[in-house]
Amino acid sequence: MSELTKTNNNKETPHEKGLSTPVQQPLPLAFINGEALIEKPEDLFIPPDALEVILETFEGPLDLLLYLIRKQKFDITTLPIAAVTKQYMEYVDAMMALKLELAAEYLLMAAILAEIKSRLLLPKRSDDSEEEDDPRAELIRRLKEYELVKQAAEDLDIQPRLERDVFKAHVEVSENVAPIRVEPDVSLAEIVLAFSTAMKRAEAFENHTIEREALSTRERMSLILSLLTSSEYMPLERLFTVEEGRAGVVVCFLAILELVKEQLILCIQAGPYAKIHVKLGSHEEN
Amino acid sequence: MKKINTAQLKQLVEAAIFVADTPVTKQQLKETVLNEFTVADRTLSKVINELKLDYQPRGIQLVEVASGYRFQSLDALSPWLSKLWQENAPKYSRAMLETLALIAYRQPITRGEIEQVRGVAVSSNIIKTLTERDWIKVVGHKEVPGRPALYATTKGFLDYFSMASLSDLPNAHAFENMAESIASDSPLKVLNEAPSE
Amino acid sequence: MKKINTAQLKQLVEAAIFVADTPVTKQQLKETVLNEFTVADRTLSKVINELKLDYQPRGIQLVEVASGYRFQSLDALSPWLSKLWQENAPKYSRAMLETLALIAYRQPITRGEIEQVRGVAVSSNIIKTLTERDWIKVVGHKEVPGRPALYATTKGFLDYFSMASLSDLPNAHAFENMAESIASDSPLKVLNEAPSE
Repeated sequence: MSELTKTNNNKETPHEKGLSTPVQQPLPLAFINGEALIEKPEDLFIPPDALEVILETFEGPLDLLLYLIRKQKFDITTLPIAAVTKQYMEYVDAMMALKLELAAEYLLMAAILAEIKSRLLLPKRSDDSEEEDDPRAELIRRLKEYELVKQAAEDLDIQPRLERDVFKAHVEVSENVAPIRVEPDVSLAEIVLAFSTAMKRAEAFENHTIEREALSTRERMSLILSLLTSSEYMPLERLFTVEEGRAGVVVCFLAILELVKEQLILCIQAGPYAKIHVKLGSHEEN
Repeated sequence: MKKINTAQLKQLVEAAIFVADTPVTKQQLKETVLNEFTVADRTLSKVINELKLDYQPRGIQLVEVASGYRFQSLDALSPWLSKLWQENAPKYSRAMLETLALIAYRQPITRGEIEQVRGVAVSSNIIKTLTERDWIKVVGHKEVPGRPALYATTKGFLDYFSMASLSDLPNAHAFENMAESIASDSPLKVLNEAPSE
Repeated sequence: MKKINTAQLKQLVEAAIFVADTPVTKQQLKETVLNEFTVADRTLSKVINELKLDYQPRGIQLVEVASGYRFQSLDALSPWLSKLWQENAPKYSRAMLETLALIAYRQPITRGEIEQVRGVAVSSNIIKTLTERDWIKVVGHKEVPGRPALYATTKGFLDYFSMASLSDLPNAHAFENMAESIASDSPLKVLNEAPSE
């Protein structure tokens, strides 16, 4: 009770930490209604929520043991097992009495403590030439290891962290930055092969053979189509180029005939021997 | 309200504009990062102007846009900065190559005609991709019901494959024979004869 | 390959680090924004060092984290800068931090091993949250019955905590020494074998 009162007046930060400074002050066991609860009041009524808070405050039996050791200013390396066990059992019993859902790990630790205690009580056999292992060694190792992890977690928590201590600086790109898209390379051979495959497949599935026309004619058909509009007529001769020679004129003429046949272009002649004009086949309004 | 010296104010304003998710106005700065300090409007404007000048010789600039102040990269650096977002388009599918081949060899051709030869529908995506790459274009419409577009290859297509005209396109028949004669198991050798792009 | 003068190089590197969505390495800079220039490694390092110095008195800093260089706000400004956001940064439970610390210091480590050290079960939720935050990942399976997953931290973890490598972990040395002194059969020595990211 006296310890509880004392700590309530203690204005120092309750969670001073550090491996180097073992225990200068009692650590609060839990906070209830904002008040630090330092120790289970022995003879008084224990508020059930206090123990619930205890369960939430400790990360497990090792954490609780470490707390007890620090609170009693025990030396972790000599670990007075009887005293520690007694204290530990008091908390566990209290929590069990209140039927709080106690993790199995707490009971397992109780069993470990009891076992160590009993082994220490057994008289050592004189014929043991080899030094017997200290039954506390493993527990001490675990406690030290856990204390280290606890410290590491605290150190990690104060490490500068994005979104809390530091924030990413980001800068917009100026408006004229556009993502670059690299188009795949295609070889001419791929196109030729693709054409062969498509044609062979078509021939295999259909009975009629697809006529092959001179490419130059088809190219000229495209060219003529892109020269013409559907609104204006163009004199036919403008489609021919003298520089191309006879062959060029023939190709051009064949292309025009083909386009007329497919009704892609319209040819008109006002009268005999008049100039022929062409335009794109226009869509008749119905 | 606390006082803040100009140097600290400048650091804070600078950092705030940098880390904010959107451009920030002076008003927003005063309501957030500066809300516990007494800062005259004049002082804030002065600090922002100083920052603008500080960054003038640098790769990024402090600019005022409609919704406030923000840092943005120097216009002149855009051609290189764009490379940060470079993406490689996936390789063309067989459907894409066949469509392109049919347009090349059989132009002008409608989508329906391509579908007839290929026996399957031509997806709009293929036409779109080839159009965007400036390899094909619509050269007219066929005067049949629906007036379907007629596709042809472009000058860009010829340029890509280093051809002066479509008559440079290998004769598909001859090509096939050649391919077969080289080696039945290694049709890839033919690739050597394709113009290296 | 073109030449680029140091002033231009500095502007370009500065802008690139600023506009990139994630931290960028020297290698990435060379493969993207600098890919058409001849830039010696030494020159690039020199320019980056100059930038670090340029920004030292400013509200933001150029830092190197695990996945590269990035600009971030000055640590000391966080009390005011955090006012830019309505929500506070998430707090992490002791259980989560202890689990993360164990994975960081003792990777690769199984869940069972974490539970052994902590003396309590590790909830699946913690592993899930840490994985979803991209702070930890499964790097393999231990060849013991059940083949439990082996966890390690990611670059994302180092980036988030502003570290360039695992050796930047606070007290990495103390942890290592202490671990060794505890017991010879202790599995703590694994720290040495942790992959240096």
